[in-house]
Amino acid sequence: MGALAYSLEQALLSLWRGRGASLLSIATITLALFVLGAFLLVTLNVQRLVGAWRGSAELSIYLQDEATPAERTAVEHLLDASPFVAAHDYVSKSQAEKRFAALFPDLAGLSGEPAGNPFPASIEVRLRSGPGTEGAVDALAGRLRAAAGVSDVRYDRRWIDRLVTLAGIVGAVGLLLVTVLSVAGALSVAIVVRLALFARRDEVEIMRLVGAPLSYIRGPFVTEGLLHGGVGALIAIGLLLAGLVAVRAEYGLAVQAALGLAPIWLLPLRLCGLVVVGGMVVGGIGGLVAAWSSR
Amino acid sequence: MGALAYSLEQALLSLWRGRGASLLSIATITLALFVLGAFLLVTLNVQRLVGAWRGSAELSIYLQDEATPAERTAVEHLLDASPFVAAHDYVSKSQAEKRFAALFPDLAGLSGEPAGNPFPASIEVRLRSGPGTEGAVDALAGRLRAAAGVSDVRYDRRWIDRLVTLAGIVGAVGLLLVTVLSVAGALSVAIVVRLALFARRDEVEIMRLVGAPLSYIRGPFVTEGLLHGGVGALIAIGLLLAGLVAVRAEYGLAVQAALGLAPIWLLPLRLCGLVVVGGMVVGGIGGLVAAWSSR
Amino acid sequence: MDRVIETHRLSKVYRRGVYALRDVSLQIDKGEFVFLTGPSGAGKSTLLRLLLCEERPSDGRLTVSGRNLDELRPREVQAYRRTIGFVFQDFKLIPRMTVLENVSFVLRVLGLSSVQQRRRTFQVLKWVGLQHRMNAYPQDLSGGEQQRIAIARALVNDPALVLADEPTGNLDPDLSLEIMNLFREINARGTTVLVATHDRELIRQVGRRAISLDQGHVTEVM
Amino acid sequence: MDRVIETHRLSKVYRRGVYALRDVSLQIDKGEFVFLTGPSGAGKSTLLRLLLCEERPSDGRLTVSGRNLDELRPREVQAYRRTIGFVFQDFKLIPRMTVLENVSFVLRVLGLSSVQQRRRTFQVLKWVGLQHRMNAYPQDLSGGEQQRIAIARALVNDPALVLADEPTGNLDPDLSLEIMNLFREINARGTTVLVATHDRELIRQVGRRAISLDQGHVTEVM
Ligand SMILES: Nc1ncnc2c1ncn2[C@@H]1O[C@H](COP(=O)(O)OP(=O)(O)OP(=O)(O)O)[C@@H](O)[C@H]1O
Ligand SMILES: Nc1ncnc2c1ncn2[C@@H]1O[C@H](COP(=O)(O)OP(=O)(O)OP(=O)(O)O)[C@@H](O)[C@H]1O
Ligand SMILES: [Mg+2]
Ligand SMILES: [Mg+2]
Repeated sequence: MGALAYSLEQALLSLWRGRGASLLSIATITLALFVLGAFLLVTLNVQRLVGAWRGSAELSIYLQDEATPAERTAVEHLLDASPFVAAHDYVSKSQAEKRFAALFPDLAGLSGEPAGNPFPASIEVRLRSGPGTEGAVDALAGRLRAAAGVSDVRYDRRWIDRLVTLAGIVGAVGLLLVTVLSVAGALSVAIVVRLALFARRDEVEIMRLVGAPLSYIRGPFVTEGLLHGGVGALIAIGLLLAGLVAVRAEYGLAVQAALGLAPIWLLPLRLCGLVVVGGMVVGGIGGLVAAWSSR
Repeated sequence: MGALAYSLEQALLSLWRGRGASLLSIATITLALFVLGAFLLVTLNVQRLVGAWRGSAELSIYLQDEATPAERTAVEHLLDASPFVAAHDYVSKSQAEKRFAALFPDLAGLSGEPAGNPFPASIEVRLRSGPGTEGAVDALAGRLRAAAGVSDVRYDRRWIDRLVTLAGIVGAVGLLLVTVLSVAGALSVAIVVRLALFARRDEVEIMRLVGAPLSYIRGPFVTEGLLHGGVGALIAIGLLLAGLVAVRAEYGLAVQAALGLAPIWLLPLRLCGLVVVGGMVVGGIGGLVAAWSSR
Repeated sequence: MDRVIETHRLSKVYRRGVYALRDVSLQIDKGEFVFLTGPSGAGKSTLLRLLLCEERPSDGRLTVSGRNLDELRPREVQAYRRTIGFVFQDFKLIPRMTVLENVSFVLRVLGLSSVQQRRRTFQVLKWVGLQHRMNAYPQDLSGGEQQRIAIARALVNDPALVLADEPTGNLDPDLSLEIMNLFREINARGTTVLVATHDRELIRQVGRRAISLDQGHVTEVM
Repeated sequence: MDRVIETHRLSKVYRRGVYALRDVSLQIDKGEFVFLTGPSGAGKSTLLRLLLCEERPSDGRLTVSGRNLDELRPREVQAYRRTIGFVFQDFKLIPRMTVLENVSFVLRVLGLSSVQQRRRTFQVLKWVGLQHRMNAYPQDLSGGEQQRIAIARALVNDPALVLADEPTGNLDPDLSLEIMNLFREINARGTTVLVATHDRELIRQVGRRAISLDQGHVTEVM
C-alpha cells in the first residue's frame, strides 16, 4: 500500500517536475498511437467502402428497341433465378432519355432530333456480393448477352478488380506501416523511460543503498510509464476525433457525391479502448523493463 | 581544427561507448525516415498510377448492327475532330465475339446459337487526359450518342471519378501522415540528443567550468546528431530498397495483371538524397539545439 | 558479548588486480565505537562498502550479527540495509528531493506515519544544526551542510549499526567534535559505531579504539 | 605590487534571501599565498565560485587582474577560466574519461601536441603520487585519490592563479602537508594561490596569511 501510494505520488511529481521531458515523451507516445489509430481508421473505412462498392456492383442489360415485353419478362425471370441478384430495375427508353437530359441539360436538344429517342431501354441489376460471385456473374452475363431482345450486357468488373487490387495494396501498405509504427511506439516508450531512468540513475542507486524496498525503487518508473502511455493515448484519441470531424466537415459532401455512397465515418469504441489499453500496456512494460534493467 | 577533430573523435567515442542508447536513437531516426520515405514512395507511385489510368480512360461506342460504313466513318470523323481523342480502334462484330470467346471459353457455345452473333461492333477510343477533358468528353459522348448508327456510348467516368477521389483521399491522408511523421522524427531526434545531453550534462558542466571553448563543448553533440541522422538515413534507404524489391517480387505480377498497367516501382535518387540530407540536417539541428540549451 | 561485525581473511580485488583489502580479520562487538584509519587508498571505504553489501568480497568471510552477507538475497539485502545508518564519503543525497524529503524518506519506507516522520526528521536535523535549511535542495547547500544532512539521514531511523565514511572531511574542527559527540551519544544508547577517518587529531580527542589499515592490510589495532 | 584579486563590498544573495557573502572587501596581490577559512556555510565556496564566474555577484565589484568579471562575455569567460587552476570541493571529474584524459583534456583545449600533453600530465600525476592509476576511471578511485586527481588537473596548465576549495578534506595529515608543499612550490614560481580550508592545523603548519569568513562577513585577516 505504502509503496503504491508512494509510486503514484512520485510518478506524478516526476511528471510535474520534469514537465519538459515528460511532455516530449507523452507527445511521442501520442504521435505513435495517433498514427497507428489513424491507420487503423483509414484501413477500416476503406475496407468498408470497398465492401459497399462491391455490394453495389451493377450489371446493366441494354434491350434492343424491338424487344417484346415477353422477351423482357424472360430476361427478368433469368435474373430472378440467380442467387447473386439482389434487385433489378427496368429503365424504359423515355426514362433513359430523361436521365440523360437531366445529366446533360445543354445537350437535351441534340438527343431527340434525327432518329427519335436514341437511348435503349435497360434493366439495371444490383448484385449481391459474396464468395464466388464474380465467376457466377460472368457466366450470367454471358447467358444474358445471348438472350433474345438483349443488345448488350455491361458488367463493371474490370474497375472493381482494379479497386479491389488498389484497396489490397493500400491495406498491405497500411499493415506494414502499422507494424513499423507499433515498433516505433514501443521503441519511443523505451527511450523515454530510459531517459527518465538516466536522469535518475544516481537517485535509484542511492535508494538502493539506503535500503529502499524494490517496490519503492521500481514502482515509480512503472507508474510513470503507465501514466505516460495513458495520457498519450487519451490525447491521441482526442486528436483522432478532431481529425475525423475536420475531414468530415471539409470533404464529407464531396466524397459522398463522388462515391455515390455515404462513407463510413466511424471511430469505434473498441478502437479507442485498444489505443488506451495499448498505450498503458506498452508504457507500463517500458517502465518495467527500464526499472528492472537498473542494475 | 582542434575543436573539429575533437568533436568527431568524441562523437565517435560516444557512439561506441553508448552503443545501446545510440542504437536506440539511430533506430528511431531510421524508423521516422523509413516511414516518411515509404509514404513519399507510395504517394508517388499511386499518383503516377492514377495518372496512367486517367490517361487510358476509354470511351466505347457501340454501333447498331444495321449501321452503314458511311455512318461509321462519320463517327470516326467526329472523333478525329476532337482534341481530346488520342486514338480510336474499330472492333467488328466478329472480333467482339472472338474476344468474348477468349475471355469466357466455357460460354463460347452459348453465344452463337439463336440469333447469330449477339455482340455489337464498337469503336474503342483512348482519351488524352488534361484539364477540362472531362466536361468536353461528356459533351462528345452526348453528340456521339445522337449520331446515326450508334446504339450506345459508354464512358467510364463514374469509376474514374471514384478512383480520383479515392486517390485524393489517400494523398491527403498521406500528406497529413508525412507532416505528422516529420514532426515525430524531429521530436525523436530532439529526445535522443536530449538523452545524450542528459547522460552527459554533468560532464558538459564540468567542461564549462574548466574553461573549455564553446566549440569543444557543443561540437561533439552537433557531430553526434549529424552522425545519428546520417546513419539512420542510410539504413532507412536500405530498408526502403529492400522493401521495394520484396513487394515487387511478391506482388509485382499480380498487380500488373490486375491493373492492366506496369506500375512504377521507383526509388528516385532525389528522394534518397532528400532522406540523407534531411536526416543529417534534422539530426544536426537536434544536436545543436540540445547543445545550445545546455545552460 | 555479541559480535556485530566479524571478518575472516577478508579480501577484495577490483578489476585489473587492484587489491583494496587483503586478508583482513577483525571483530567488532555490540556497543563498540571504533575508528578505522589509514592513508588515502588504504581500503577504508572498501571495507565499509562491503559491510553495506555494495560490493561482494572476493575472498574470505564477512558476517554481521552472525549472518553471512554473501548469502543474502536481493530482498534481504534491502531489509538489512534499512537496519544500518551509513554516511557516504560523497554524501549521496538525492538532488530531486528537499533536505526534509531526503531524510524522511528512510522513515517513509519503514512505514511511519507522516506526523512521526516529520517529528523525527526535525529532531535529527536539529542535532546537526540544519533545521532552518530543511526546505532547501542539497545542491543549494555548502559542502559541510551536505555532509551534515548525510549524517542526519544515517541517524534518523535509530539504526543498530552506524557506518560513517569520513563524516567530518568537510567540517571545521569544532563542528567535527560536535558530530563526534553526537555519535558518542548514540553509541551510549547501544548502537555500534564504525567511523572511517584520516583525522588523527579527532581520534585522539574522542579517545576510542582505532583500527589502522594500510594498502589493504590491518597494520595496527589501538 | 600588482593586485590579482580585488573585491569591493561584494555580496551574494541566493534564492530565498540566503546571504552567502555580505559586503566583502579584500585584496590579494600577485604571488601571494592566502588561506580562506571559516566554519561550514561561511561563504568560502561562494567566494571561489564568484572568482570562477560560476555565479554572478548580487552586489559590489569583483576584479581579477584589473578586469571586472561581471562584464565578461561567454567566450571571454571560457578563456579566463583557462588561466585559472580550480580544485572543486566535490572534485568534478568527468566519469566517462580516464584519469589521464581528465587531466590532459585541459592541455588539449590549449592546443598542445599530444606528446607534450602526455609528458606534462604524467609529471603532475607524479607530483600527487598517482601516476600508476592513470588509466583508471575516477569512480574506481578512493575519495582521496579523486581529490588528488582534481588537484593535478588544476595545476597541469601552469595557471597564473590557483583557487582550491577544501583540497585536503579527504586526505590524511601527511598527504595534506605534501599537497600544501606542492602549492607552496608553485607559489614560489610566481603563481597566486588561494586555498579555502577548515583545517586550522594545516594553516598553522604552512604559516601564511589567512582570511576568516563567518556568515558571509570577513571576521579576521591574519
Ligand atoms: N545555490 C545555492 N542556493 C542557495 N543557497 C546556497 C547555495 N549555495 C550555497 N548556499 C548557501 O550559502 C551559504 C554559504 O555557502 P558556501 O558553500 O559558500 O559555504 P562554505 O563556506 O563553502 O561552507 P563549507 O565549508 O561547508 O563548504 C550556506 O548557508 C549555503 O547554504
Ligand atoms: N571500483 C573500483 N575499481 C577499482 N579500484 C578501486 C575501486 N574502488 C576503489 N579502488 C581502489 O582500491 C583502493 C582502496 O580504495 P578505498 O576507497 O577503499 O580507499 P580509502 O581508504 O577509502 O581511501 P580515501 O581515504 O582516499 O577515501 C584504492 O587504491 C582505490 O584506487
Ligand atoms: Mg574512502
Ligand atoms: Mg564549501
